[in-house]
Formats: sequence, C-alpha cells, structure tokens
Amino acid sequence: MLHAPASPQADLQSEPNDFSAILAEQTDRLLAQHVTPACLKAADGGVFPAAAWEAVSDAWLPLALVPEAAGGVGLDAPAAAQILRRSGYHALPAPLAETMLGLAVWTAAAGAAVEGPVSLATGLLRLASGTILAEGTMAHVPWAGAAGHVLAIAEAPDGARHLALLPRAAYTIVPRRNLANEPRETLHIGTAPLGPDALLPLPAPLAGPDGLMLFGAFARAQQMAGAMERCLDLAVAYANERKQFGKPIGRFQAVQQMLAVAAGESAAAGAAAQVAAAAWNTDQFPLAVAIAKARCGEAAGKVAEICHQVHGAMGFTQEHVLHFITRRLWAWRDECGNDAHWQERIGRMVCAQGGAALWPRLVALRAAANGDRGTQP
Amino acid sequence: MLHAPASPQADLQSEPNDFSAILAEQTDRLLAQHVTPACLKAADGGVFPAAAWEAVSDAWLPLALVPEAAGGVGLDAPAAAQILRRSGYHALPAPLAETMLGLAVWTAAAGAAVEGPVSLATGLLRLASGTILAEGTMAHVPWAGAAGHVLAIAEAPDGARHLALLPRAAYTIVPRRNLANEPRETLHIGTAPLGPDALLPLPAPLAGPDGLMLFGAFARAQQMAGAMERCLDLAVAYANERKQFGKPIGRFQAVQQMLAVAAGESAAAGAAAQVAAAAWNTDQFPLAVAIAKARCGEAAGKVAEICHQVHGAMGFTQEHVLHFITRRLWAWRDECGNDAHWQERIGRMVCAQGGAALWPRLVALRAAANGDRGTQP
Amino acid sequence: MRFATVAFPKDAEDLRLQVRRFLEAEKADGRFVPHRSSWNTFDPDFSRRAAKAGYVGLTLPEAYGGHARSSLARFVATEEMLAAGAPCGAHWIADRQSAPQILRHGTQVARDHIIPRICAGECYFGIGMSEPDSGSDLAAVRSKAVRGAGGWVLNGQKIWTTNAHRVHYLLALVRTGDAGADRHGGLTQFIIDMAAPGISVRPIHDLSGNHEFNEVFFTDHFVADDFVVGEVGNGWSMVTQELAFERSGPDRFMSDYRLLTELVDRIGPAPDARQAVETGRLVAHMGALMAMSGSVAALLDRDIVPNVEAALVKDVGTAFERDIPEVARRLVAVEASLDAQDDRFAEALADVALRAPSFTLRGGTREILRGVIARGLGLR
Amino acid sequence: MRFATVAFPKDAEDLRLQVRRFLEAEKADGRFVPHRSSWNTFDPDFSRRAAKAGYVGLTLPEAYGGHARSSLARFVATEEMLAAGAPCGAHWIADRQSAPQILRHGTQVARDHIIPRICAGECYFGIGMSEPDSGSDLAAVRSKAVRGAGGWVLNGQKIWTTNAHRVHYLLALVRTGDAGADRHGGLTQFIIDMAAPGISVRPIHDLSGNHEFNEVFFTDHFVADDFVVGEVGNGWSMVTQELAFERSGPDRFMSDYRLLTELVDRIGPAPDARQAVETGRLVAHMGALMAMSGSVAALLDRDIVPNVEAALVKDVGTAFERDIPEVARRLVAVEASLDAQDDRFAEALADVALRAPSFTLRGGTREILRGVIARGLGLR
Repeated sequence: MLHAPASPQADLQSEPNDFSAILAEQTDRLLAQHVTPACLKAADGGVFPAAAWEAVSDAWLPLALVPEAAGGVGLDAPAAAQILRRSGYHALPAPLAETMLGLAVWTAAAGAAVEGPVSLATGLLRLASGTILAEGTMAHVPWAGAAGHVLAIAEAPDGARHLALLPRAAYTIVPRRNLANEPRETLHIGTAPLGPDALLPLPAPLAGPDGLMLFGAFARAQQMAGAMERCLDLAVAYANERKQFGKPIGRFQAVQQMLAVAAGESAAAGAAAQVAAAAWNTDQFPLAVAIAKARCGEAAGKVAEICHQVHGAMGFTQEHVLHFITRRLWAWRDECGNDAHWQERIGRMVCAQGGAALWPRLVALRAAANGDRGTQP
Repeated sequence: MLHAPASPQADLQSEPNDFSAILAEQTDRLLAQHVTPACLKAADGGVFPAAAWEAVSDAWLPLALVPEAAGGVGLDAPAAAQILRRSGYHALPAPLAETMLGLAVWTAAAGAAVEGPVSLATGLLRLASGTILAEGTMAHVPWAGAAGHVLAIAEAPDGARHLALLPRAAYTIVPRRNLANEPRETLHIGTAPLGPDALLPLPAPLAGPDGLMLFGAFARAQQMAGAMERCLDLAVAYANERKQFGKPIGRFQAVQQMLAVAAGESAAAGAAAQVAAAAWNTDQFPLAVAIAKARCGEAAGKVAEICHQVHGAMGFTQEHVLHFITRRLWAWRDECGNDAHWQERIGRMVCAQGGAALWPRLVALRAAANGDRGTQP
Repeated sequence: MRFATVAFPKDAEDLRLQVRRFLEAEKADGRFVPHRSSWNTFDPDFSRRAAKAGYVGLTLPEAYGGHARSSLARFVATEEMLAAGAPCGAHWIADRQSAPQILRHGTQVARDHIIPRICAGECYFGIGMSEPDSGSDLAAVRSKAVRGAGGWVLNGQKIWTTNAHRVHYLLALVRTGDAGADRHGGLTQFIIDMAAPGISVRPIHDLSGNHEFNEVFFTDHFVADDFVVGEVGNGWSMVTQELAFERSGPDRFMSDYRLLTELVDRIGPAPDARQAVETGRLVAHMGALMAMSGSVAALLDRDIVPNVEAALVKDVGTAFERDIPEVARRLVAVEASLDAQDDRFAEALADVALRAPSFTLRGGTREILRGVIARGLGLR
Repeated sequence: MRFATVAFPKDAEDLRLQVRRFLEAEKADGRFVPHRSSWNTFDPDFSRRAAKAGYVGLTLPEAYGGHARSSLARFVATEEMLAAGAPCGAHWIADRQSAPQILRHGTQVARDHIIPRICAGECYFGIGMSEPDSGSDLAAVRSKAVRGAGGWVLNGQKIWTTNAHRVHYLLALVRTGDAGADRHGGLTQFIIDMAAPGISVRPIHDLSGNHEFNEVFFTDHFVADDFVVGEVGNGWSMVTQELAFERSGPDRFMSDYRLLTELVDRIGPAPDARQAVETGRLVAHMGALMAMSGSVAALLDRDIVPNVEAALVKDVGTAFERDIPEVARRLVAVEASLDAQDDRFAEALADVALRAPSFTLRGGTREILRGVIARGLGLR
C-alpha cells in the first residue's frame, strides 16, 4: 500500500527528492512484477489484466489524488503524475490514469470516492429532462467495458452543464480498440434516470471548451512522457547489444546522433509534462496541459520513429516488447486532442493576447510550480 | 555566342545528351570567368557587373527563348532552363533570368524583342484610361534600376488586363535589396502615356491568379536548383579538406549522413525544376511551376542549413563564397510566392478535384515532357 | 547525380492506358478492393490474371513468355498497379528482381525452368539476404554452402524473409568461401526451391499481428549446380546490382499512396489553409519523386547501374512515405484503429501507421543508403 | 537525465519584477531599443547602468561587488534581459562564465583585480578557445605558452573570437605541455590582457557584413603567473565545466525570442488555422525549454555539473531557435530584407535569417553536443 508522506505539501516538485525517488521505485517494482510481456500480450488479445489491476489497486494508486479526508492517499499532483509516467513506462494495460483522474475530479465535486475502475468520456452526454438521460452515443470511451462508472459532462435541454457519473448499467458498449489494442468503446446510452447523487454542478475547471478532455490530455501527456523514456531505454540497450560491421551499432555516429535527438525530444516532453503537473489546480492548468499534450504528442512520433529505426527489423516483431510501447505512443498522441488540436488552442490564445503578453504568461506558467496546490482539480 | 542546334526540337530533355552537355559546359566556362568572388563582392555592394552582363549578352543567353525568327536563339525551354540553373550555380548577380523570361513572354505576344535587361513585375500596373498610366507603386521589382524595360500586367479601369512594357522613363525607383543584396526596387509610376506598341492583349498563360509571378517562380526554381548544386559541391569539397580529430570531417558518419540528406533534397528539387521546364508551353505549366517552386523552396532551406553546418564558422565569413549562394537561396525561396503560397495553390486544386483525379494529373504532368513545345509561353 | 527529365516513349504511355483499363475492370467486377499496401498484398489469383493480360514479365524475352518491353514500359505498368492499389505482392519480387537476375546470370536450365512460370504469374520469389547477425551488413552472411556431388549443400539461416511461407523460391546469398580483404568475396547466389527437403520456415508476426516475415532454416539442403546464379564467389556484386532494381522503383514512395488520395477525399473540396498547404506539400514531393524515379528507370533501360541515384530515390522516397501518415493525422483529427469499421480513414491511418516503420528498413536501412550516397558524392 | 520541475524561490521571482521594471524604464526613456540579438549586442553604457541597478555579477560574492545571489536569481534576471531584448552583449560572457571561472580557479590577485570591475559592468571578456585547426576539437589547440620569468610567454593564434576588438580580456586555452594519451592533458587557461603588448586583432566580417568575430594573434605575449587560471595542465576539465554554464542558459533558445513576439503581433488576433497551429507549436516548444533550462540552473545551483543536461538544452534549444524564422517566413509572406525600412517584420526576418546558421555552431556544434548526449545515454 502506498503511503502519503507526513506532509504531502512538501516540496516534491522542486527536485528529485527522497520521497519521489522512493515512490518511483515502489511503482516501478510493482509494475515490473505484474506488467510482464505475457501480460501485455494477453491484454493485446483483449484480456483484462486482473492481477495487475488488483496489485495496483491494493497499492492505492488509483486513489493517489483523492484527499485523505475522502479516503484517498492525498498525494500532490506532481507525485501522482509521476505514477502515471511510470505506468506509461511499463505500458500498464489498465485504466489507472482514467480512474486516478476520474476519482480526483469526482471526489472534489462530490466529497466521496466511488469504486474503480472509472473512465472519463470526452463526448457530451445529453439529458432529456431532469436526471433522465436522452438516448445517444459517446465514442472512444477508454476501458468502458471494464469500468464501474464513466465520468462525463451532461448537458440539459436548456444548455446547462453538469458533472455526471454514469453507472455501468446505464450503457451498452460496442467494442473498439485503439492502435495499441486498448479498449476505446462506443457507448450506447438509453433513456434511464441517473441516481440523485450522480449529477453535480459542473466544477469550474471543466467549464472550458475542452471539458473533461483537459484531464484526459493531462493523463496521456504523462503516460507518453513515461513511454518515451522506455523507448529510449530499450533503444540504447539494443544499440549496445546488437552488432553490425563488427561492433555494437551504438558505436556508429549515425546511431548516436539519432538517439541524441530522441533523448532531446523525450527530455523536452518530460519537462512539459512536469510543468502541467505542477500547474494542477491553478489558473495555469489549461495552458500547461495544452503545452504538455502538444509537446509530448510531437515528441512521441519522433521518438517512436527513431527507436524503431535503431531496432531495425527486430523492433517490428510481435516478440519484441518495443511495439507495446510505440503503439501506445501512436495511439495516445491522437487521443484527447492530437498535438495539432492543442497547438491551435495555444496559438489562438497567444495571438489574441498579442506578443507582449507572451513572456509574462510563460513565466507565470512555470511559476505555477510555486503556487499552492491541493488535490482538487 | 551561343548557337541553337540544327534542330532545336531535338530530344534535349530526355537525357543528358551532347548538346545539353556542351551548353552547360559553355555556360559554366563563361560564368566562371566573369562571376568571380570579386565580382560577387562588388555586386553585394551595389555595383552592377557590367562586364559579366556584357559577356552574357554577347553569348546571346538573354535571347535563349526568343525564336530565331524574332532574332533570338530559339532554344527549347529545357535547354534554356539549364542555363538558368547554371546561372544560379554561379550566383550570377545580373537579371539574366528576368530578361530571358521577359523577352520570351513579350516576343511571343509582340513578335519582336526589345533591348535588355528586362525585368518582370509581379504587382499590378493600373491604367487611368486608354494607355495613360495611373499613379501608383509596384514593390520588389528585380533589377528595375538596371533594366531598360519592365514587363507587367496592366489593369484598365473596367478590369480588363493587358500585357504592358514599361520603359525606364515611366518610373522612378526607391532602392531596396533582398537578403542577397540583389536589387528589388520599389517603382513609383507617374501619369504618363505608354507608347502605342507597349500595351498588348494579355496572353493566355498570364490569365491565371498568379500572372507574371508564374514566370518569376519558374525562374527562381531553376536558379535555386542550380544554387543547391553549388552549395553541395562547396560542402563536399570543404568536408574533404577540413580536418578535425585527425581526419577530414567528411569521414565522420554524422557529416556523411547530413550531406546525403542535402543531396536528396537537391536532387528532388532539381527533378521538379526540370519537370517545370519540360512542361513549358503546355497546359501542365502552372501546376508544374507550382510544384517546382514549392519543392525547390522547401529544399533550399534544408540544403543551406546543412551546408552551413558542414562549413562551421568558416562558412559564416564574408571571405568564403558560400554565403553568396545561401543568401540567394534564402531570398529566392521567398520571392515570387514562397513555398507555402505554391503549396496552397496545389492543395486547393488537388482537394477540389478529389483523390481519384490526382494520379492521372501527376502522370500528365510528367508526360508533358513528351508534348510538343515551342518557345512561346 | 543523373536525374535528367525522362520522356516516356509513346508505347509506354499506351501501355499505361491499357493497364489502367484492366485494373478498372478488375475493380468494377469486384475482383480486388484497392489495397493500401499494394505490393505487399499476396494474391496469386490476381497475379495470374495480370500475367494473362500481359503485365507480368514485361521486360523479359518473348522466348520465355515475356513481352520484350523496355524498363520504362515495366515502370509505367508498375506505377499503375501501385496507384490503383492492386494486390500485386505475389509476383512482385520475382518480376522486379529475381527474373532479371536469373536471366542475366542464371544457367539455361534455370532460365527455362523458372522464367516462363514467372511470366505466367505462377511462380513467386522471396529474397534471402538478411541473416540474424547480418542485417544491413551483408558481408557478415554466415549461411554456408559446401561442395557436393553435382551441386552444393547448404546449412544456415535466413531471417526477415518476406512471404517465405508462400513463395516457390528464394534467391539467397550464401557463403561459399572466404570474405577476403575487402569483405566482399566468397559469396554466391543460389536459387532455393522451397519445396525441396532440408528447409523449414518459422513465422515472424509483425506488430500488426500479420504474418509476412519468416525465419528460414537450411539443413543439408541440396542445390544443384543448375540453380547457382552467376559465378561462384561473385554474389556480392550481383546483389549490389539487384539492389539498384530494388531501390529505385515507385514502390519506394508509393507504398501508402492510397492514404494520400484518401486524405484528399476526407478533407473534401474546401480545405482550410493548413490542409491546403500541407496537402500541396505532399503532392509537390510526389511530383518530384515521380520524376526522379522515372529518370532512374531510363538509366536502367540503358544498362547503367545507377546505385547512387537508386539510393537517393529510396532515401527521399521512404522519407516521403513515412511523412504521409504523419501529416494526415494532424490534418484530420481521427483516432486510428484497425477495427474502426465505421471510419474508413481511421482504419487507413492505423494500417499505414503500423507498417510505416518498415519503410526505412526494407531494402537497406536509411543509414546504409546515406552511406552509399555519401560515397557517391565523393566524401572520403 | 535530470530535468525535475524547478520551483523558483520567492526572492528570485521578486528580483524578476525588479529587473522587468528597470528594463521597462530603460525602454520608456529611450535608452535602448529592443534588439533581436540581445546578448550579441555590445553596449557598454547599458552594461554599466545594469550593473549600477544591481543586475551584473548577481552570483558573485559581495566582497567583490557582487550580490551573492543564487544561480536561479541570475537565471531569472538573464531571462528578463533576453525577453526584453536588452543589449547585454558587453558584459554577457564575463558575467556568464569568465567571472565564475576566475572566482573558482583564479589567483587572489586576479580576483581582486578583475571581478569588482566585472560587477561594475566595466570589464568585458571574450572566449579564447577556437583555433584555425581546432574548431570543435579543443584538444587540437596549438597556441603555446612557454615558461618565462614570473610568468609565461605566449605565441599562436585564436579565431572566431567574439568581440576581441572591444573586450578587455580573453580567457584563453593554451598548450603548456603534452596532450598525453587521452589528448586532454597539457592545456592551461590564461587571462589575456588585450591592452598588453604582443597581441594583434584582425576582424572577420560575417555574412551580414557585421564585425563581431576576430582572429587574435599572440606574439611573445607575456602573461604573469597571477593571470594563470587553475592548475597548469588542467585546462581541459575547467573548460568542460565552463561549457555547462555556456550551454544551458536561456541564451541558447532565446536568441531570437523577439522574432516570435513580432510574429504573433504580425499575425494579429485572428490567426488562420495554419498560423494558430504553427504559432502554438512554437510556444509549446518554448514552454518546455524554459522548464528544462530552469532545471539545469537548479542543478548548477547545487554545484552539480550537468554536462549532458546542458548539451540537451543547447541541442533542443538551438533547433528551436533555428525553427522560429523558418516557421515565421511560411506563415507571413514577406520578402526578408535588411533595408526594408517600410516593413519591420521583413527586417526582423532578414536579421535573424542571417544570424541563424551560427546558432548551431556557437558553444559546440550540434554534432559534438549529440556525441556528448550519446555518451550520457550510455552508448559505447
């Protein structure tokens, strides 16, 4: 079980300190044990990794962002984000990110957590009247089949928006998978009433144009940052091991230069993802997430390409673990708004505010790391 | 003096044959003799290279595309384009391209050539009434100070457009230079009457949205293709000569890989430029020019960047000849429509016609090399 | 570099229209659905029909059932097949490189036995170059042949052998002697009959889960002298020649051409500024590559071996192939998925995304090609 | 790689606002016009005013007239200077790397003589590393010092010495012994007094026609022992340390920051799809780089020498710097020109276009940096 430090507000984000190092190590050990190549292969074929999910749940990872008062761990966002990056590193084929963020958002509004797994829908749920759902569909809902609840934004006929927690019984699913064969189902919603506790006023951070997609993008950025680290580790190891023309290919300058580029992309992506975590629960969060998803999305393609190139044909086989990572990178960069989507958001904002406003805005963004942060979105 | 082959319609474009090899060699010899580093430096400071221009004129190069019947050389367009590529290779600081194309366009419409140098204006000239010019300005007219005439499209108050040949007396100039310090003057036009022979019906190829810019773009694409070859030659020579860490830098794989990329870009640009030359005087000309200018413009930036990188600080000095070439590449890619301009033209056309139409269109484009071509635009 | 504009002879352009009509009829009759990985789609029925129509073995002599046409004619037919997304993977390698090699360097027995069947679209080949410890480094080949009675006995292993489980023969590079100082000696090309004893094939599934690659094991596999191709010990230079055919064709930049047309259709007739510019950029690249590739075909037609030009076409071409899905996904926001029954474009993107990493590996990695180009530039 | 998010201490952020107010007042009073190549613009008057305001020598001890602030405080002040386009080129190198080197490794005489004047904004430095036959290969340094009475006698040549014609001193790397097996031995750093005898400076004009670079010739130039920096023969490791300061700062991605803001203003408040996406992309890169660079500053503050991280910042940062003009020219169709009096943006583009090729050369070429990164990744 994961324990929060005595003071969860400690200066976790400022540098790799003891707590974050221990947390990373614990998470790595747990995931390395359960997310084996066999587990990934089974998940690829549609098998939910029950043992891995149980281990993750037993360690309270899904509750990382739920305050202690509400029965959670009460980690701060940078620490929780680190867990997500590690889950990306290991390609955990389960809805940890969705559940962690879904519970954070829901608990902040409702005061109490619900059973996981939880999914986040980025489409709009329609209400027919009061708490009665209108018939409709929502596409690309991650892990909807495995989830106990789906968090969504519901719109009433008068246009008012609410936060809704859709129970598993409220929808049927049509299977669909992303490039990594992770479930991204289509939900068919019937005309059922939601329970009285399942509809809450829309929290402020969800009022923007991207709604829950903002939190989905946050999660995918963290996962991508972790997955890129993994790609790079795999490629470096392979380059040191694989010989051509009588020496390890890692000694060839062409390979070295490529991997240095991948390292730069990965580092920039990781830095952007960390800024987003530090900006959690501040005014800077939407811009920080946009930058993180845009930067990670752009880097993901380059890192995946380079690492495949270094692996040669070997990385192209089912047998090698690389594709479990790269297929996720390709899928995640397109989910919850691709890089172009978030770049456009940033560009429109920056152009609307004019050149002189850019610098103070960028400084404020990074300075968010200094601000008060809670576990509330 | 340059002589046309017995049959100027010979299959010049199909492969490097004797005539084109001889033509290239003659042009190279002439330009190498006159376009020396000293000449380039003087031109950079604003001195018109009178001796080089005289030599070029004595060799009848400006008349390459004027039919023999009209007192010209009557080369076909692929051969003439090759001369322009060689002029780009040597960075000839004089209006050969403008004069060659201006005379081709004017002679085709008027039946007789005029004295060079001639410039091409891409802006619109306004007529007050009849042949009387309206007051106005035209920006970025190349070599307008040195030119005897400026070719332009003139618009009458009723919207009708004509081809106009503006004599030197009809305008005053405000100096302006491009990145390579080539003159790109602003013309101030007074309310003078044009001569009776100076206004002709608009030839069909000029009726498109880009007007004379189409011919300017054709010229710049050829010049860029030649300049890229030069860049690459300089970089390869430097890489074989310059030693670091005890061996020529050209032996380092990082340098080899970079220069291979530059060679690919240069080859693609050259191929696109040749397609445009082969499409001269066919229906495919506008698309072929758009592709050539777009592809050369994109390649120019990459080739210049790589060749500067290979040259290190040395290429950054006034003393080395590299910057005479790279500054032209940077200037030419932005003139007569930058690559984005022409890409947008291509993209709008292709999208309007739909996916199925693309393949036949691309085949027709290349097949233009088979079509009948004259020296008429 | 020799990239002169090529004028396609009239007979080649006539052939183009014939091939186009043939393919349109095939499609209209539902005999194939345009496939995005045209030359990797193995469909023997299509190959037989294409051969019957006269479009396989175009450059081969009529005596062997070929059509004695120019390389440019074959080039034109190839382009049309790729542009139409025809499933020409079965005969592709045999037609592109194995038959020309056997014709030039094979024994008369091998010619008579094999080329007519290739021309009939009934005999398919795989390439046996790569080995576990020799990917781009062909000189490291370790599969070994020793002299036996009337032929050679092979032992060893090949890997990444495309379609080894479905083809009739491999053209394999095998060690028959010492490499020598330049590391290029002692290699010989053999025709391997996949139906003969001493061969086992183990599948390699790729990251889409497809079975296209294989490992091939030789255990005392006997090859008769008639199936030696070229001089013993001279395999290196023959392979080098073969690579010029393999590297310069339109298959090096048209692997996902149909994704480009699908992108154009998905964007529709009124693109925004970004869609217009980016699509136009891709089309400009395509136009330049078509010209480059055509020029190399013209050189091949004149019996010039344009290794450096071929490497340039492949390097620029595969970069373009990899660029198409990267550009497309940014222009049309879809989530790629192999089971996106509802969304053809999302499926197209998924299909190409999962194949794209191989584009810059097949037929020589990008890094090796750039080394070839650098040498061609005179870097030393 | 260590790129943890950095929390800037409150005193650093307070300093930021002070610097910003100082620069706003400077601009308002017309004392400087925002310049696109901020840290390459040599303006001694500005340097003196900045020093008077307390913004030079921020990290240096108060005993020498410095301000004993953290590296993060200096980092913040630096960022503000660059963002405002302040002409801080005169004191830049002295403040960034020469003073810290002299403080750590110099003699007490050198410290007392030089550091107070640096803190007063009155003493400027150049870097004497490159030589005609040693660009990126510092071990190939051939300028030579031999032992004389009470000091050393220097002969040789440096090249690409920025501002050698205007600075008071160079910190030069000179050969004092054999290189040894690792090629890194026998080098020593000397403070060269540009006013002393035995020095001549020859200008090198760059491709804009500007005079910033120089050749510097030493002819029996005498350096007193007091002006030797660090242990004799130990120059290599000191230079390596110096490069971490030189490579990780915001000057490695903010050289043309003002072109980005000018681009935003030129596009205006209603960008088209392409302009919005491309501008947003640049801003996302900038945000990530600010975080990376800040992290390295925090490491430097803890006396860690983050060579690999610094190389990553410079490699990613200079790629970004080169990207800005390339993106800008495609988004706003202007013809760049140095004499475009009528069009400020065309002039901005020209200015940056002509300087951009140097971004990936200064302070270690891209290729050398990538080698450093590769070693840091554990490639061997």
